[in-house]
Amino acid sequence: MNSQVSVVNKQEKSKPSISSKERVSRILHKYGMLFILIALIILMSVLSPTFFTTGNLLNIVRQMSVVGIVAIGVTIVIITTGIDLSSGSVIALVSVIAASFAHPDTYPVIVPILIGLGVGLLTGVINGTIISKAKIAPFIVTLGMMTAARGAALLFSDGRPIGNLSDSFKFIGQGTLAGIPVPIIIFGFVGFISYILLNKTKFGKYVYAIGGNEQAAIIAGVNVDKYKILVYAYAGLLSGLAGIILTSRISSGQPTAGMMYELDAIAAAVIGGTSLSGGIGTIGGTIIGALIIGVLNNGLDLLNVSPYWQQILKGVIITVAVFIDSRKNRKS
Amino acid sequence: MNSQVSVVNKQEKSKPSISSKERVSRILHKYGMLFILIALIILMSVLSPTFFTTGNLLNIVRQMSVVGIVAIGVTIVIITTGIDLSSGSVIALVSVIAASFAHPDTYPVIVPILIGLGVGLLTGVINGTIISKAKIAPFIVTLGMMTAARGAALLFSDGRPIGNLSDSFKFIGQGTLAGIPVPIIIFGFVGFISYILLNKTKFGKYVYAIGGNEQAAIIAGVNVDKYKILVYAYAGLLSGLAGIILTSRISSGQPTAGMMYELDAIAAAVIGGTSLSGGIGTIGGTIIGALIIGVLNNGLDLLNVSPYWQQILKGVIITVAVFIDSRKNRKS
Amino acid sequence: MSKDYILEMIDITKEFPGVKALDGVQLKVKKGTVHALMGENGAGKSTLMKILIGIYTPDKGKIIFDGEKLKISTIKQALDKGISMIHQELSPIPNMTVAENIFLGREPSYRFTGWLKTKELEEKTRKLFEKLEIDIDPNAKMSDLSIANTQMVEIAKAISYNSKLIIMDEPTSAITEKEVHHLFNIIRSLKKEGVSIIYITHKMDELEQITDEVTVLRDGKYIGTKPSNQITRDELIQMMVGRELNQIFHKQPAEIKEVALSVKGLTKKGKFENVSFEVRKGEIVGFAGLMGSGRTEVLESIFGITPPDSGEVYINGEKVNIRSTRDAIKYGMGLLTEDRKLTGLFLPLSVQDNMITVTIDQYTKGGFLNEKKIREDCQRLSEQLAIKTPSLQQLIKNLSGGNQQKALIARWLLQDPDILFLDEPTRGIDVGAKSEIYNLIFDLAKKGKAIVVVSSELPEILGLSDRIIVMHEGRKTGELSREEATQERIMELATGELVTTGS
Amino acid sequence: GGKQEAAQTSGDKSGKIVIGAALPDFDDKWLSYLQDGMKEYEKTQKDVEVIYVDAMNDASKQLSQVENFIQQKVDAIVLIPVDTVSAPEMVDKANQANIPIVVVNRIFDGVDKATAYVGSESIKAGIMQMEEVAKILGGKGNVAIINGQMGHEAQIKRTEGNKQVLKKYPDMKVVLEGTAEWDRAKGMSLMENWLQSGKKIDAVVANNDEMAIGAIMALEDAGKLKDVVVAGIDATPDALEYVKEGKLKVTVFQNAKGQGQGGLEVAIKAAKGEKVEKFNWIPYELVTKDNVEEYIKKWQ
Ligand SMILES: Nc1ncnc2c1ncn2[C@@H]1O[C@H](COP(=O)(O)OP(=O)(O)OP(=O)(O)O)[C@@H](O)[C@H]1O
Ligand SMILES: Nc1ncnc2c1ncn2[C@@H]1O[C@H](COP(=O)(O)OP(=O)(O)OP(=O)(O)O)[C@@H](O)[C@H]1O
Ligand SMILES: [Mg+2]
Ligand SMILES: [Mg+2]
Repeated sequence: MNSQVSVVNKQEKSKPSISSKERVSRILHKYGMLFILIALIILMSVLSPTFFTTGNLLNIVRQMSVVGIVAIGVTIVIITTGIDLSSGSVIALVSVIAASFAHPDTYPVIVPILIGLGVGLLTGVINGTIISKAKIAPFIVTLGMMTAARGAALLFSDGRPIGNLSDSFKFIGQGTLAGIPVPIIIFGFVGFISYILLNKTKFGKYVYAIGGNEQAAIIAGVNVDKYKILVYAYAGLLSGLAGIILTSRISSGQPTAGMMYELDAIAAAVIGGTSLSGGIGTIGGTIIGALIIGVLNNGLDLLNVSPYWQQILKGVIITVAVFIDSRKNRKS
Repeated sequence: MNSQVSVVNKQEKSKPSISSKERVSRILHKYGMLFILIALIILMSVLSPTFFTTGNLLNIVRQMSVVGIVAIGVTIVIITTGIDLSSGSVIALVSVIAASFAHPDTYPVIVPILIGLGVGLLTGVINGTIISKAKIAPFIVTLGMMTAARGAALLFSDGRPIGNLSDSFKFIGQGTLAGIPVPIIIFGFVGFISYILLNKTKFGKYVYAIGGNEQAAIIAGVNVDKYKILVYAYAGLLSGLAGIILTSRISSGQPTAGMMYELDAIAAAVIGGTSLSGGIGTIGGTIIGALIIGVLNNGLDLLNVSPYWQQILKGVIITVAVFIDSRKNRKS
Repeated sequence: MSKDYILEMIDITKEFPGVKALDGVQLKVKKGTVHALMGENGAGKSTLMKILIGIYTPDKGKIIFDGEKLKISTIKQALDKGISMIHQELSPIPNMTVAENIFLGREPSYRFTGWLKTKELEEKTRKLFEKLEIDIDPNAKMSDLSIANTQMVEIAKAISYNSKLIIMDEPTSAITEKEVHHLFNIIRSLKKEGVSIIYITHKMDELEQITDEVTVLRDGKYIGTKPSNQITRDELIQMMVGRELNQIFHKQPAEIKEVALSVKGLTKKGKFENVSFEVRKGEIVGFAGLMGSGRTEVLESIFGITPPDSGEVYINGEKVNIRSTRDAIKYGMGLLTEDRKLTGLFLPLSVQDNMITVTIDQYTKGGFLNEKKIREDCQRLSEQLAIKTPSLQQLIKNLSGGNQQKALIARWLLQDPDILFLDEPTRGIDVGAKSEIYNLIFDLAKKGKAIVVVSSELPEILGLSDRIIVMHEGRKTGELSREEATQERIMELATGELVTTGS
Repeated sequence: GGKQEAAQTSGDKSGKIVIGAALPDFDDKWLSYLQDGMKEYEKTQKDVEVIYVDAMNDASKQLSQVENFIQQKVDAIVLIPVDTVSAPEMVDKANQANIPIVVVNRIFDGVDKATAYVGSESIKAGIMQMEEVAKILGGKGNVAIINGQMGHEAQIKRTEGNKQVLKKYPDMKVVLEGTAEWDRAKGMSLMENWLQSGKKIDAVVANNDEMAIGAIMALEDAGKLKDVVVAGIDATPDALEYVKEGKLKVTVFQNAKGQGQGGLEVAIKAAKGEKVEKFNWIPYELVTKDNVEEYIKKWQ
């Protein structure tokens, strides 16, 4: 047996480039975080008998879908070497505005949805325009938007939650289709569309090019300003969508919703392999990153770990996960 | 001979180019944010009669000294293309630990101070070591530390504030020397030391070199890992110092202290001209950035602007300030 | 025997994922000699040198330096042992001064406090420059320097270590004849002081001028070592490419038609003044000049990167106003920039993605990319230009310098522009590929394209161009037809000793 | 010189009384009702101007704001402390500057140094809430506690109150404890996760109503609401609807408007130099389905 294996290896080696060893290392390289996710899932399943059930797994994905959707937008922003700190506040702003149009027997459900998406899009366009036209650091612009949008959400709602939402609006966050929660379906859809956008279209190629070397992209004739605006607009749109889902899920428009979601979203992207120095990142990686955070939140809750220890463990586990992943890359 | 002549010509050509107009634009370039700070101060003075009094101005500086000290550490980190998100949580951890050693008639005041500084330093060393040795993105490492240190602070104090601090400990945050509040003196001292470090020593040169082009620094034989650890250690030390001042100022060790201070600190650095892509940044700029935030906080409170509007205005004003500053740079 | 050698590298092997970069390579350098290291792009020259200086650790092999076994793991150790290197890729720290760049890691400072001695730093740099007769302000910011001056700073830096062995990895790829001459003088005096030099180049004439021995690598394997004066060019090329190659290229005549691009009185203050020229379809126009003469600036200005202050540009007789690179590309222009790392490469992306940036529109159908066509076209060009890469999906940062350059040329060839600007197109490219590229340029001309080539290699300019424009300190000092042009005349114009009005 | 003048203009400008109100968190719903109480009362008063500032739950920021008030020489300060340990410092500062300071809502050791206290004791809310839950469960069962943001005064005291009561009931125990940071969405996620754990839960006791509503939504989703007693605190309008529908079994009314109004009233009196009571107790009230209508009316 042994010799046979080695013979096979040799044959493969003699083929010009890709040996089986190499293939393994490439797979590890590409899917390292996926393995860490699986390892975490196995660990949690061992520790908690109720963890690995369809119900709970769906539960995890549903809980992460809001942050996951935001993280997908943020990933694309980060690939262009940008950052978006405003997502959480935009969720809140969209939440109160959409909720105020979603009372029963007022407007059809499409109205709050479109208005919500529109508000999200608008914040993104503002971010993108200031960043690309005025050439201000994305960190500052989106930090400004973070503060301003939160203020606007509080102002709009006078600091109060806005309840009494129509059933059709509630369906977005609470309904199921063929047994699958609607937020998961939307999350999957957004992931799919964004994957296509990033990998199969001009837009995607330009996003990577801008992140890879903005100067070179300009010389290659890429309309960098336009694509930057589009990127932030898309992130804003997705924040808007996330805001709608969240509002629908909790049946209330909340000016305090989405606090710190931007950090979770950025963390998901970075855990998933997106580089803050631009040019590198994938949708798949980000979804895995979001799921890792989700599994941690859920698993630690299931295990009834005290809130204090939850924080400590979460910090440590995420760092260790990224560390293990980086080790794997090193070897190859 | 010929080439020499032409060289001289070039030099002569370059001389007249520093016209007085250019000199003005250079000054604007260098001190743009200072002018914006002054403009803000004038504006606030006109709008609020109580703004421009010695008392209130000292008040502003004292209030900003905690964030300002953190921002100085963060500036140095950012110059190396890093980031530190853990400052706020480290403040909290140092706060509860230092407070628990600062009760009257237990230990001399130096004990809580040294322990507090030590804890800050330790978190920084951990950050720096993981970042440089394990080559993990600073964003993830310090985000992990942010979560973990907050958890540790809550765990240590069981979520409760720790009061009953000795008078000598309270002096650090509440006392005055020659009429000047002690926190301001410490802030000034830290600013001075950091200025020296960054501009007059090898350490400073390496900080800029690592941020300007890490590869080049490695090629030149700079021990990049060592200096990165030092940089994060220094930032951690300053967070520890900030934690001690804060604790002393509010006479209580608080596990919830310092929330979001990291964002204010990073904002101060970036407003002050530090580039998140590394290699660029000054201590003076950061102090100005911190003061701009302080003037805004104080002024908007004095003017009785509603908190919702305060948030909106703060977001807008900071973006506009950076915008105006960037315009000025453009012209030169 | 071994005493004669400053360096012996024996049986060095190094594998990267998918690439065996070095396979049992040896290199022996005699004390006080200049040893050339040659080979095609991707042969493994830089990798071998990076192993020597401690950037990579070899998988196998032994290194003996100055009589002892060399065991190093960091660059600092190599520097301390007396080995320094001019790296192929320029790597300045833009926001620091020239002096700070040169003495990075060795700043004069007080012990313990690390307090800098700024005066001494400046003084040391001045002395170094004086000795090397380099005229650059030690206090200038690196970001204000031209590429050529940046290269000179790198050279000065490598020398400043007072090493026993200096590695020079293509030091002349970014500088003009004048500086090359200067560098050679420096090398000769170093040699006199007993310093040994490993010299990597793709330029044949340099081999004859300056080196004593030459070692050739091919595909990561050691081919042989010969005294430089006992080897003919043809033999050397035979060793490098493994087959015979006619390296003397012949200009292939193309039909020169109507004016495609006409530039009148183009001025950008402080950069260049009153530059006028025209390029016809099927014509190749060469730009010659010393470093900093403004050739690059002129091209960048026309191309919309830094629009000019005044002057007119006509394309096919029509006046155009180009304010951005997008405008330029719309008008059918292309520009291969001279600094591939800064303005060309997308380092984190694959070879294929680097090639298609300009032409994505061509591959977009109904909003989606036609990946099959992309793959086919890239494959075709990659074969045509002999780009050495395990696959088109390889990250471009893992390619050798020359192969990166080829990928960038491919980017513009895919676009198939009517007017193509090539700024130092063969920088870092090996002899074989060079003639491939020349042939490509001729083919383009034959197809009726208008081509402008900026090059600091006079033989290249002379061999390629139908007409040669010479610049000096931002002004056009002359225009020579192919027949009129000689190295001497070009140099006269380029140094400003002679000014003719172009025909 | 200048300082004095500034104070004059600010204090005596058209003879207005200026009150500085230092609130811990404008984003907090319950506190926004308290602020409403102040605003409504402010409208009924002539020549009173109230400056509201938001400490964003940061004790250090609140201290700065109180210092700002002192700089401005306001006529009186209404303080709702972010935390009760650092509050004495602020009271001292006001006392040193001879500015009356009225502490509202959150009590602490040494509150008697302040001009007056208006409010109730946080811990009582937790006690009342758990007493009622114990009554409904008949003194036995498994309890899950949802904490607010860890380290906040209300979180500490309310949970402490909860646990004090549990000591009296040996058959009741805390089987799960987590935090949802006062947030409905997080309360919902936490409850969903707990439901997955398969642990038997008889009661969910939350530090505020928003988190309790989140838990109710998760329980409803899982079809388990009928088996679980959910309790909150604050009696917000949303929560009262849930009480009315029988979904939220218990909440505790803390008279937000009453505290706000009372606080401002006392502060104005003190500013005018009138005598004021040291302690002005505004009691908690238990809200269940039986008396919910009465509270719904209060918000209308
Ligand atoms: N870090 C790396 N990862 C993967 N492959 C690499 C790496 N560095 C070099 N290579 C590969 O090793 C081979 C040798 O490259 P090297 O840079 O040594 O060539 P070179 O002889 O210097 O070529 P050039 O003349 O173009 O500079 C090339 O095929 C290159 O693609
Ligand atoms: N010391 C310097 N400081 C600032 N700018 C410089 C300096 N040296 C050169 N430059 C810039 O370079 C310009 C000319 O360089 P350019 O690259 O256009 O010339 P070139 O003829 O293409 O030469 P080469 O590309 O060979 O360096 C100058 O006009 C100037 O803008
Ligand atoms: Mg090379
Ligand atoms: Mg040039």
